[in-house]
Amino acid sequence: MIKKATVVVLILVGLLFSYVALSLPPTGDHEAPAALHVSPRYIEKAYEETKTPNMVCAVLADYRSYDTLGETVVIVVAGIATVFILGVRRPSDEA
Amino acid sequence: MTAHLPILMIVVPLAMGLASPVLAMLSTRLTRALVLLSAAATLGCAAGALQRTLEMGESWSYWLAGWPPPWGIEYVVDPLAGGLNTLIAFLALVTLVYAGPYLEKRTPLEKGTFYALFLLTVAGLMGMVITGDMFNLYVFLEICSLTAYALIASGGRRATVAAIRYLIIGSAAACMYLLGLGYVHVMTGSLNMADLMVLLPPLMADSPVMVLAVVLMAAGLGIKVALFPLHGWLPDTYSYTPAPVLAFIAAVMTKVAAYALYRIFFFVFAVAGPVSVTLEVMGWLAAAGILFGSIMAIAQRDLWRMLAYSSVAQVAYIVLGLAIGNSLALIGALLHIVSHSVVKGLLFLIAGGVKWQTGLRNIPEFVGMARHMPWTMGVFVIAAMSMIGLPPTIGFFSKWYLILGAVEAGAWVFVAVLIASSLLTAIYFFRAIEFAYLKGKKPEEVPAEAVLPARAGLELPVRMLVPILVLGVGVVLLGLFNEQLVTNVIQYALPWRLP
Amino acid sequence: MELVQPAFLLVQLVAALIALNHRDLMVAVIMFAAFSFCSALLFTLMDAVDVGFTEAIVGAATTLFYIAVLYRVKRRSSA
Amino acid sequence: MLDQGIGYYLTGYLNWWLIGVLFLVGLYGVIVKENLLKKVMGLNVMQVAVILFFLNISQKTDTVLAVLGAGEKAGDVVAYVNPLPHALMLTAIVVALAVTGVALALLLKVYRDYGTLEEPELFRRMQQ
Amino acid sequence: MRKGFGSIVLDVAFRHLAPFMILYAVYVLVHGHYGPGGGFQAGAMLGLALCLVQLVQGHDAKPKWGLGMTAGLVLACVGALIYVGIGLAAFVWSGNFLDYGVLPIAAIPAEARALGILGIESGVTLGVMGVIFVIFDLLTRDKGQGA
Repeated sequence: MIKKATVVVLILVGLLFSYVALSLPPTGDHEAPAALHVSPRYIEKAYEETKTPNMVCAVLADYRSYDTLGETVVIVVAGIATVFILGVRRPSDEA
Repeated sequence: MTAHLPILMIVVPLAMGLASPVLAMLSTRLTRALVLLSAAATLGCAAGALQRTLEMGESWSYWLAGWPPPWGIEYVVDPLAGGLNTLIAFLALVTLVYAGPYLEKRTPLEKGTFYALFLLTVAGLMGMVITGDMFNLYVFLEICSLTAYALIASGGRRATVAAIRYLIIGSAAACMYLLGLGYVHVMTGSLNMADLMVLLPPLMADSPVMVLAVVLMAAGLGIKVALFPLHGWLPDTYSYTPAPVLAFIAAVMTKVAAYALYRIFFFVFAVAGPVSVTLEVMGWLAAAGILFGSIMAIAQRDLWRMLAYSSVAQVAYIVLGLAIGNSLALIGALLHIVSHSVVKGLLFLIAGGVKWQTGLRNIPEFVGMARHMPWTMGVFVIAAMSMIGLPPTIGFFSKWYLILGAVEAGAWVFVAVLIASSLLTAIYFFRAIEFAYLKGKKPEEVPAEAVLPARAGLELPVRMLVPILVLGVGVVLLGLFNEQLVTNVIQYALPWRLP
Repeated sequence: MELVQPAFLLVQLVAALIALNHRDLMVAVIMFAAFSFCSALLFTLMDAVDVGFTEAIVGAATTLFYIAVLYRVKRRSSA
Repeated sequence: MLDQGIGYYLTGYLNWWLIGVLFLVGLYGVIVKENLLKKVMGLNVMQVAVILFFLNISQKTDTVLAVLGAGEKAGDVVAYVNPLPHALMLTAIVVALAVTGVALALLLKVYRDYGTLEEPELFRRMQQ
Repeated sequence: MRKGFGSIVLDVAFRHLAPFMILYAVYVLVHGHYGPGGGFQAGAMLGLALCLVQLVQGHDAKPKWGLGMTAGLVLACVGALIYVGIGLAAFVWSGNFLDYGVLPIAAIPAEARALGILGIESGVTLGVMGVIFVIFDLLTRDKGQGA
């Protein structure tokens, strides 16, 4: 019962998504705001400023390198968390 | 070095957190000393940054990697963000001191990973508070959430189930936030908060995309805040998590999410178009949540579960303040973020101390507790006063501002809800206090030795008692100096300056 | 008219639905691997070769983890 | 609305629609499915949908991937794809992997403790 | 997974495969500046190579190649610390955090940035390699084997 209600609600949300999609810029639009506001600088100046022809690499590891630090920390956290969850024997395990 | 304070307060716990699993394999004593030192250093950095922004009187922008904001990432420290970070660092230091006895007989590997996860949670939360970039907020949200899931899971079998349910719900929430951010990005092409403040207003009026973006972000952050119908993860999580972890997570995590909600709705979206409707809906949900949480708290016998449900209610106060949305209510909401962090952390420290010393969790078993633990229970009374909203504690002033704001806005239903909730809170806290104090007065009726195990009759060890006392004094001091707090710190964080 | 991407998206939808609804968890995991592989191809089609490459590797790692877990737990699930 | 022809809508908007549906399929998995492993899978589907959403933002017609050709010193904005969402999504993929790793570790611990991954059965065993 | 499923065929095949995997991972890392690839992909590839070692040789066989859980953890933490360390190094030459342009490792700031990117990507490689291996190792352990 609740499952069916959930599915109905999700279908309604899907209709909302579809309606909203009509207000988005169409796929592949050169005039979309996302293509005009911030990213042109990366395309035009990335090589000059970082000597890296791969713009994705320049954005990832230089312009937004702090995000990448966060990413590295997230993945290391995953390792530490796995050790903390599975690799440690603690007294409460026997309870 | 003072020029780098905003980043140092993140990097110090981050670096120490990454180093501690390695260091713990060499020497656990050294690790503990260094961890405490780094927590203190974090506190120092945060306090220094706070002081500097107070001197400058405006927000302080720090460009990471030296790139100017819309292209790079910036950190923005305003007085409230600095203040919140000081509070987070302080609570982290206090909780780490308190955690000492809990970790005594554990393996070095467990100690090292525990310290690592704890410090990385601190770094993640502090990064969320001061970041000026929407995507960076997501990354740090994930850091602090992932560490929290792992820390929660250390409380035994049931805690593991609570942790994985929290993980699934919380990651779905983060996904929703990210999709909402995608809708914002597709319409503006920017990720920087200050930049979005300029770009968004023309779009807010009539674009259906913004409605969806606002709703998705509200749902995502609402789950993290544990707003009423989305609070499902909270009671289980809070009942089974070990106390030192819980005191920090319960104190800070939901509040930081609420602060992020505040910044996104009031600064990035600037309360235009769909945001005000969403806020109104959230206000009604919060009112329902306050009543629901309070009533459920009365129904609990377990102290921890009672505190968990009271958290649902108290967090809803903050959202209610945001929903009312005038200056007084916003001051109340922001002050309540501070007040509830300190008080809830304190209450869980006390609950954890009682459990650690006597093994008791249920309120009816607390008979005579006040004679055995006079200091702890004394502080419990202060904390309860703050939760109920009695002067001179900080809880009184935050509720006072909230009620004043509701009266000014003419929202009488909200006034009624706030007052009713205070009464309900009084009921469930007085019940606990009654069992701890009054019933214990008649030892001939209930022999305390029969109720409490052999280890009882002792006050907590100093390492656990000092944090409790410090926070207890803090609750009163914050209450006494609330006016300075409002005029110096919170006033500058309002979307408009007070007249 | 470029409908290659929607076609891939449809394949992904079908794979995701099978993965979520099949009773045998091993089938679910394999379908999930197919889903992940389709994502990698689709990302590459969208000119995001970096992301596609990463997704290919991450998909391999994720599938490896899933299978490692599946090796331990019961394979059947309720719908 | 129809003056641009159905083809315009198919090429321009079909991607947005299907990505939205994919996100909701993931959400359906997270909410409705009772098996914890399937919930984690639903989470992964959601994350892939969000990544596809961002990559769809970055697309421009007739562009090449965001790597400068040999010897070029600067790019022409209309010739290269928008690199910003790619960088963001690399981070998001890694976060997704980390979440999956932690989720599976927790899941394995739950299975060792309770011997089941079905939620109703799990709650029944927790009550005991 | 105490016993690996390594028959002699797999063992020999693996012996010939592993050097190329490592070589390709290094190529992906270094070539990240000029084409798709980078630290994360290289690290994940190395991590998966280590998992392959584990699968072929098993836990108990005193692996000739490969790591234990603690070594993986140390590797992960050290990798991330390299990243943070390079970020902090910029303070000495009065740059902001992670500003590789000020580091005196190349004639002009842009080249210093390229080298800085390579440096942090190596850190990411180490970290990811360790983590993928640690997660796999723990997921395949038998119960009670954890220490």
